Amino acid sequence: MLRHRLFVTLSILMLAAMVLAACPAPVAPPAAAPPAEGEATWWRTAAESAGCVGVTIRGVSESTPPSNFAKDVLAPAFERDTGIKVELETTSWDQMYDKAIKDMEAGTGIYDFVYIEQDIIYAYLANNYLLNMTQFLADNPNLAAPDFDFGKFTTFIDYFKDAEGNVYGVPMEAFVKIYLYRTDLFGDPEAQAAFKEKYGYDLAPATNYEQYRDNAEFFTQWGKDRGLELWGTTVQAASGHPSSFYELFETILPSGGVYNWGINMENWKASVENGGTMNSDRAKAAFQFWLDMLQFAPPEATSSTWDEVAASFAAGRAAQGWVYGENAAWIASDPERSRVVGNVGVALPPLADESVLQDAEEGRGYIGYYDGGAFGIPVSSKNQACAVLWNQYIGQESVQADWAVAGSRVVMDSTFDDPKVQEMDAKTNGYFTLLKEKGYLFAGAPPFPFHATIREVIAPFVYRAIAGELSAADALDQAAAAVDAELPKLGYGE
Amino acid sequence: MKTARWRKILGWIGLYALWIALTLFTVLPIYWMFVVSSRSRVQLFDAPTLLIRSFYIQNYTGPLSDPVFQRYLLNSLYIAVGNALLVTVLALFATYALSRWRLPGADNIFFWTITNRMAPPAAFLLPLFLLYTQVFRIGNWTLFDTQIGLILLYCVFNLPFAIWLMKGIMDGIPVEIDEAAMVDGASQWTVLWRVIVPLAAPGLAITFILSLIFAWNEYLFAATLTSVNARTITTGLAEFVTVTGTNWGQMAAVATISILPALIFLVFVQRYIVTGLTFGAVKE
Amino acid sequence: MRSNRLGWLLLSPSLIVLFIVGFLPFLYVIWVGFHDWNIFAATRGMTWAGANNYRRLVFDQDFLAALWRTLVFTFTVVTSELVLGFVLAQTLTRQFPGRAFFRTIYVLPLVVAPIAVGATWRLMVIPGFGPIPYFLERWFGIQYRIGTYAEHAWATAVLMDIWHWTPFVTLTLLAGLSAIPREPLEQAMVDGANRWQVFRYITIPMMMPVILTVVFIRIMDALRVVDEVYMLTNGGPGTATTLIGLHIFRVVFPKTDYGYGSAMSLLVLYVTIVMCWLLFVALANVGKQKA
Amino acid sequence: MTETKPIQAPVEHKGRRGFLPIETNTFDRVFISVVIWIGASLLWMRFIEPLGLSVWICTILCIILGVWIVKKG
Repeated sequence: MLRHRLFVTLSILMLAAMVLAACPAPVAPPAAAPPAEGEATWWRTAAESAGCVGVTIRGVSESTPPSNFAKDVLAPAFERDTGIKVELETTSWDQMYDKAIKDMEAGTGIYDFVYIEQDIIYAYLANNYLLNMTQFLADNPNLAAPDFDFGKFTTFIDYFKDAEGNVYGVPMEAFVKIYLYRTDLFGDPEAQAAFKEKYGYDLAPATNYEQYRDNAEFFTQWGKDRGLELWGTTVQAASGHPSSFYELFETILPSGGVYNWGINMENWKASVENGGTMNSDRAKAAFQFWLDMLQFAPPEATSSTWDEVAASFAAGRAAQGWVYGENAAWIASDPERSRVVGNVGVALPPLADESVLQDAEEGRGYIGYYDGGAFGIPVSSKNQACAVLWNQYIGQESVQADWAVAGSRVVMDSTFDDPKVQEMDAKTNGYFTLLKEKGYLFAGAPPFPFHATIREVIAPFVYRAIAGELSAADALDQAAAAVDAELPKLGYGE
Repeated sequence: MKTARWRKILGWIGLYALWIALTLFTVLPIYWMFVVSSRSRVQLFDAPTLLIRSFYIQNYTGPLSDPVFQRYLLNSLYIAVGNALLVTVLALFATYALSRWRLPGADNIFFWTITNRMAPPAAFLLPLFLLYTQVFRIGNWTLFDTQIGLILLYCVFNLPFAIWLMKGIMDGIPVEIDEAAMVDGASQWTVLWRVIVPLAAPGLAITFILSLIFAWNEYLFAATLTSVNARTITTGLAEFVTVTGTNWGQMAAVATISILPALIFLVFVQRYIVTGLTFGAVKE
Repeated sequence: MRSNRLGWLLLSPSLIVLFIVGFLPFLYVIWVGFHDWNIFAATRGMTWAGANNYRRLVFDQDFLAALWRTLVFTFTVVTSELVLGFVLAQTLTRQFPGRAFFRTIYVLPLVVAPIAVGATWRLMVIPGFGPIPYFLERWFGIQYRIGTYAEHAWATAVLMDIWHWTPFVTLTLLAGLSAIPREPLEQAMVDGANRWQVFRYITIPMMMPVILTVVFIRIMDALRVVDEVYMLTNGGPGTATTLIGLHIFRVVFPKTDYGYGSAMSLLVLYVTIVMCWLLFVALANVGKQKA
Repeated sequence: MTETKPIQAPVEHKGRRGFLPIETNTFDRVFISVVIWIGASLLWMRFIEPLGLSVWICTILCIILGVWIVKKG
């Protein structure tokens, strides 16, 4: 009886599985404009000469729109042109790191290309994980694609170079973390009048902390008075997730004039007594400012990682906020996902005072986070030549515009001039223009080979400050002390 | 007299109140998952309500028509069923041996098998990754990213559990039955298949279903030890959480779909659960 | 008499599989646990550290706090599940209309993947999107914030575990209860024992092996919870819900401190094995006394 | 119909009875010794080693204890 039942169940499931498997796979939409005939044959010839036709190369990346574009559009086009099959695994952020690192550390060679986020590149370079692409192309001129040139990329590619200028990764996405505000609210005459009456100056997107605070307080009260689900600001303050560390150390502290996480890169010390700035007064003031914003943030702020901040803003629950640039396009333009289409303004993040902008203009500092990543090739890869072809393929000028529209990422100067990108720029009230003109004020993560390790050392203190267990000052004091204790263990600044 | 009757009625009311409250508590999270799966991304921004006013079917049709997702689902099915079968058969053999032979050190072996389930998983991922990518290899073929790799791996926590469960059932089947059959001229194999298996059926069923559920639901190892070809549905769930917004609707839809197969199995073996779960502590 | 060879033959496939996927990694973890090995350190590769990782561990406040928190968590959920499970199993021994229906609904949580359990509960309790904080605030004026208040996050994690695992405890206890012979109970009633006495002196002792077994299994699993809490709070707010599994996860994954993480894992494994072994011995002795 | 059967532990121990309160076989006694050794070493490193006594003293004591347990336990 039982066996009979089990058998029946099993067969039902197997049948269901077969039906599922038999469902016709929807045909992938055609790629970006297919390359011209001559180029196509170049790719094929190169693939043949490198013995790559019929080879499968495998990569790992985070599941983001730019990666998905690479997987769904570029990979099939590449296979058509070269006969090289690309299996791109898109997974969660922490899995992506873990697997890439395990693979490269063990020298296994599962992955022929890996996503390198800008902040991890220094660790990878220090460990000699990555193939020197410049060198490889110089040694194999027959594999250097005519349409590919490192010089076409924005300065973002500099993050993927070593001291001699050799390139180790082809940039595939780049964003800045910017200040978003609601144009409908800030442009509301009634709100403008009320604001002026209360604070004595005109309502406008914030350029400094005080103004940001006033705006946040004003709109929180505004929402409360009208029974709206509206608060003054987003805060990416998940009290158990590194995203809160990142907002504090890469967006807020720089805008308060504390750069490189407050770690002195000459002696690898963080605390003020040892020459660092992590627990300096400026850092404490900026941290305190950020913590104060929690009272004007929607209740989900302390559970918000990067994606929930974007969702809160897209839901119209916040009047202003710091939001990662990759979200700007969809928040401003996709009615399927956003409530605030057409009402999104873009500006530079507010700063503690004038000196920060001056620092950034003169190259001593930066005002916010320039984020992004590249595809690099592990030295352990067994199909290096094929992966180099793929990396050049995605680095062609011709594929950039569609990619930019799909993922609001720009890695080449020429992409800004494409009509499709211009159209998107208008919809986002100038995000791409801002990226193009003001991008130089932003910077990526500091060149720490120990990035992730030290992040994990500092983050718990940030979490505890958000949860109210520690004051901002105490949290930074303790974090700086912990970093000073940990870095010598890692072999830095003994 | 009267008080006794009232007491009885109150008892019934209490019983039903308890179970209805419990059912609500049990169902609420699952129901909420279903509600979320019925909404589009914009609708999720509305004030939370437990009612389903419209159904955003794209959350289901999207993943279901995606070949990648279909592959995940199939992988999960193969791996879970494969592992459950393997574990059930191995546990049957092992517990039959433990229960019918006086093997030296058997009780220590028994305890050792259970300790395999106790390890905190995180630190064991690295050695497993190395084993799967470098040690167990034949030419270019490795266990990494294969279904058989996960089927074997899940034995680490399913087999100890199954052995414990089955040991009790086996011990509960009197040895005299085997001996009677042997006297009648049956071989050891015949006894095992024709006599023991039918008697142990409830235990086998519950072993099978619990192994199936655990294997179907496992996340951490599946995420680390697969790449493209053998990924399972639970690793697919994590892919919905991205920097540019978590697609909660589709994620909930996939989670809802992923419950179904285990649920079907569970309903079928419902009535064997109670007889099967004794762990040998109490015998019938 | 049967020869032992066939017995070993039947046992060997299980032992071989467990040896490959269980014991070999265990040996490797022991080996790594005696080394300093952080991928992002200035010195590459493993360097022999002797027992230094363990020396560090016994003074590591974060680790000890997480371990203690996990023991408290385990104690809380296992006791709650046991008490609740026992009551429910008792009611299920009675025949009443709808029993099968309730029981079927009731086992639903068992089939939900831990990662989906975490995601679902997160969806329920995130302010602004989930119904629980919304209705609590509207109806009772309670501000429910798992990201801000440690107690709220802790309570949610405990409740989630109880939701997920009480069905299993209930079913196992029910299996035990339905196998208890009726005669001693009836005899005791005839002898004039009241309900409490019957429960205390007959049911509980007879159920002891089942209870111990369930406790054993639940302790073993509760000590290594990762997925659910990882999805729900990721250990926050602060370190309020950073259970040991998650703590190790953080040391091994993002921090890539393999040596220290391995040592931690082994210490936790040691604690688990000792606790479970004591239970196991108790189990064996209960069996002996009865026999 | 359920009939009364003695309730049994999942495993019957077949060992001997020494000074330990339970019946043990050789493997059990080795296991107990190792468990005690690990636990004692950890406690030693926490509380006694800072006072200046090397952990090796603990190891030697534990080996002696272990031999005694295995022989007489």
